[in-house]
Amino acid sequence: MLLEVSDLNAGYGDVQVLKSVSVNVREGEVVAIFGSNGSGKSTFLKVLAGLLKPWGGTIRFRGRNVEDLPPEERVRMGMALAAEGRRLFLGMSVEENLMMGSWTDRGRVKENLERVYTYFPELYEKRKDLAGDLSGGQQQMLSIGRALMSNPVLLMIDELSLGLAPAVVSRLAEILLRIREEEGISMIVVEQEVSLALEISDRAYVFDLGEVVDEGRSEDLLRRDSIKKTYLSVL
Amino acid sequence: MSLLVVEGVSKSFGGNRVLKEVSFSLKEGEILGIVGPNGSGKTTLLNILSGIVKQDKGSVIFMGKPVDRLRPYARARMGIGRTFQITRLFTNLSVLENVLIPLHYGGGDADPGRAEELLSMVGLLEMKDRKAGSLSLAQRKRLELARALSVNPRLLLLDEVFAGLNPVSIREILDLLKEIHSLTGVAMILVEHVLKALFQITRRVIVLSEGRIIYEGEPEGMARSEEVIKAYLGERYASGGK
Amino acid sequence: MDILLQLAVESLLLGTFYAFMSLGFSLTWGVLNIINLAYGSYIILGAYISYTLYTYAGIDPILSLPLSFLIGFFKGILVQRLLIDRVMTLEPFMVLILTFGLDIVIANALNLIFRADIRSIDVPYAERSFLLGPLIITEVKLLVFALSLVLTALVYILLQKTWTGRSIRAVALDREGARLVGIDPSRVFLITSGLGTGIALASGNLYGVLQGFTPFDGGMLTVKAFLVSIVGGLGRVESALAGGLFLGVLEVFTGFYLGEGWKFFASLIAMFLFLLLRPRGLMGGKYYGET
Amino acid sequence: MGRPEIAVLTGIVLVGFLPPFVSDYVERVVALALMLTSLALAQNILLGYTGYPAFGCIAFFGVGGYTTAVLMKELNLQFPLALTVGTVSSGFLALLIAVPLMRLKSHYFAITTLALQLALGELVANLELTGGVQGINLPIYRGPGGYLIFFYMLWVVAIVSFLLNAYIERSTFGYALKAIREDETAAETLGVNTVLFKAISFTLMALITGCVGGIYAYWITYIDPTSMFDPLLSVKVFVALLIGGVGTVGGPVVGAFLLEVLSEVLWGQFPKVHGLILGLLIVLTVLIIPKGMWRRR
Repeated sequence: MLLEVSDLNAGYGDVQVLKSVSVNVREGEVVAIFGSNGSGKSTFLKVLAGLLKPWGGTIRFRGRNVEDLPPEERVRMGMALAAEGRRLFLGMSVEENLMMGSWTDRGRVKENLERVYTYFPELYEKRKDLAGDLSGGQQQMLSIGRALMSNPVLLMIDELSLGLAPAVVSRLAEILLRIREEEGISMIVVEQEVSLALEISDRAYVFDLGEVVDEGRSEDLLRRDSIKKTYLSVL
Repeated sequence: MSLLVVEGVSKSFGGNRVLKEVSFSLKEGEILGIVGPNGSGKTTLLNILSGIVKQDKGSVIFMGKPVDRLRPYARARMGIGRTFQITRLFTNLSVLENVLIPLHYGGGDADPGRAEELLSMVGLLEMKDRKAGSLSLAQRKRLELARALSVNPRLLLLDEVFAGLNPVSIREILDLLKEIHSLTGVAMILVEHVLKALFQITRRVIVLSEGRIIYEGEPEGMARSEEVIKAYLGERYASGGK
Repeated sequence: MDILLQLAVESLLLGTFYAFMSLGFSLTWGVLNIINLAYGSYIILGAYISYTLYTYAGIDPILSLPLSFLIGFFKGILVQRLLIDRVMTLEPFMVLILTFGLDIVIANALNLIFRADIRSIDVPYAERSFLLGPLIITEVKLLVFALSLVLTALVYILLQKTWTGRSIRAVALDREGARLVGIDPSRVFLITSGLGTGIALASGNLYGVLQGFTPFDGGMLTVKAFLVSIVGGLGRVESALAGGLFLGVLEVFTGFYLGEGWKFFASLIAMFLFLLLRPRGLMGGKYYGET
Repeated sequence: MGRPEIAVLTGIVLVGFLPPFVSDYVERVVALALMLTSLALAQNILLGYTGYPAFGCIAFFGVGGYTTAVLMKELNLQFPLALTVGTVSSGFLALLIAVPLMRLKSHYFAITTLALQLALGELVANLELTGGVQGINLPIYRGPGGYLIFFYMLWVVAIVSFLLNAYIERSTFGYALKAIREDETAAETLGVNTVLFKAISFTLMALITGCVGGIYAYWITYIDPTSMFDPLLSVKVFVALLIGGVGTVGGPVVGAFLLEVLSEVLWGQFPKVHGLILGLLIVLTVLIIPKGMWRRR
């Protein structure tokens, strides 16, 4: 098992967002997490990346407990997050943003750049532009590209399709599938759009109000009516 | 006559169009739910109604008068009360003082009797001398509600009152809202993600997606609307999955 | 016409020095989001260090500039570790009070050692000047200009072309984003403080050969650094150059047309108006972290 | 008023009975402490109750002092009239700039007021009317009561400032300020005209500060730009507040007396290094008391 999260509790101030969440990711597996707004998906990734301290529970990554490690340490161990709001360095060029992604792998920045550019040729074309001048879709590519620059074992992507046009989303999905095929890295994809999430993942977890309410193989989940219910809450 | 008319309201933040030509109206005492995915512009709409944010285009008419040039405090005095997604209590002041301030400045009279009445309505009377910062989340939401009611509102804007609460608390707040509505007849606009709860208090829903109203009507129709399913579940799901 | 040209050249020479002098202030503000009121005293400290070395050991202030930088670098790290780290997360005006206290300490310590008399570093080339067409160029001013330009360029290269520089910019632009790629912001804070204080002390060497100084001139220099930083926008080297030139022109021209006494007043009024009307700088942009 | 507040008030009132029993030196120190008390209480209205740190509050001290002095010197106005005009001018200046100024938050606001203070200092240093850097010599007071009159004027201003703070602590007016301090947006949506109350709060601070400046100018009979627009005095106001407790009624009084007596002792004991020690004291205060500062009630 690559990542074992068990009994995770977390929140902001005294507001509990995650309630006893347990999630597993196997080597090479793509796991989708979806749920409506406020279900705790993004908070979950924040805790995984080390940006938010959990109240309780354990996170084991490659056999080592990481819940007390700072984010820098986790990046070094092979976890990378393409975060909500993308958190790009908007005043830096596209290439510099990518280079920063290799902070923990500075020796191989050239190879990493080449690799990422093959997945995202449009980033190569725009490499001299400021990240702030990119379109939403290109920024999302940059965010994923930057995360890939650290040669992660586990790539975490928050809100993959948020605010993007359908055509862009399709392209991103294709690229992710390709990355997975070529590099065999594991992924956690947090996504609102159910069909997209299920399409690119092996397994999925459904979050509702901070709890895991359903999990299973993506193909099976797609057929279940429970998803529609969770989303639209129509009785 | 309509209590509130929103006409063609648009708003951009730095080139990003958050609201596009939003129009709707609300009758006295009516309850309206506004739902939509993240970033669809719901909170911005509430901010425009309460005057915290100025729209670029369009107009807001409250009780027959355009309020576009009025600052939030003036709108509060006209009878627009609101709560916030993340509670914004005066945390270093007492529970009672949190209600006395809007009673005096928004409602016109800081009558301690009235304050206690409001606090007992939301079930916080025993806590009146405690610091607002020491309350639990559910209690904070109740206090915000009492505070919004202190301006003697004709219209109550509620931004995600149920968010972060457990099912029991959701139930309690829901009952409280119903009670408030039957006692005061105040009109309400609820921006909400917890749809189950929302549908128990209103039959009229507006769905916002990317700043546009894509659905208006009863909850049942919502689940059947192609547009809505697309907005929530994505293009592929709407056309029948894989 | 000749006068105007002369004034323009003086502005350019002085303004470039101001740009370099203010880089440290602008960087620490942009990256750490703190305003260091002791910054001017750091510059004065540099001036006294080079004064001492020149007077007692005969070391030219230009030669001792790297030493000033190093002393400043370690001092900056120390101050960050021991003092600023502890109050950075509190109300921002706590840092103002703290650094003001530091300013008083440094000024009074210098006053104890050197007394309040005006000191100057009388290098042999201090008074020389030459004619260039209709212009009179003072050699010292030209030298300080050239050095400021070179040092500013060095800082620029450091920020643009090295990993350390990139990490500084990354933290300034998005602290959380920086953590996501594995940068430890608290380390970057230390380096930035070191760099900023180093620049302050190093610029003190140049200030010392440019004009006389007393232990209590720090406040005035802090105001100048502040103005330079806010005119163009925080943290960027280009903006500091723009701000430095603005201050150069403002001082040279008010000094000439209204009298020396009005120079500082002009800077202060400009600072007041900028803050009141354009707190994000003339270009209105958000360059560095500024949250 | 709560018990500690009554105790502090009693303390200030009792201080008024000191002069017959103490030396001129002690009397002077107590008068300075009363002055710092008023300045701290004035700032407390703004920072403590409204949440805005006017780091350059001494700008208004200078305006009050200089206006009083110039009116007495140039127009031969009587002191009471000159002081009134000086006080009102400070308040008026504050009212004039309050709206644009108070759109700025935290350290931007703080630094802008400091820029104003230094700029005004430079302005009077350059004007002929204000005597330039040489400053102004005022006539020596020779009326009834001698120099004790200044002690009692400062005493009265301190008591008035204290009562004003106590009023703000309990009144609905104070509610508006505290609401702004706690959350400006929420205050607006609950009916508080934040722009108005911020301006009132700023103006009140300036009125008291200007009045104290006017009294001080006549008291020491000689003023110059450095002494009337001294940033160190601004910082002392803040340190007094930190020591005593921001946002409490009694705290600023205690803090001001402690700080003034302490710096006076330092001055006496270590005349050569008192500046250095004062600086260290400021640094230490910030390091030791940062959390204690918001303890209200």
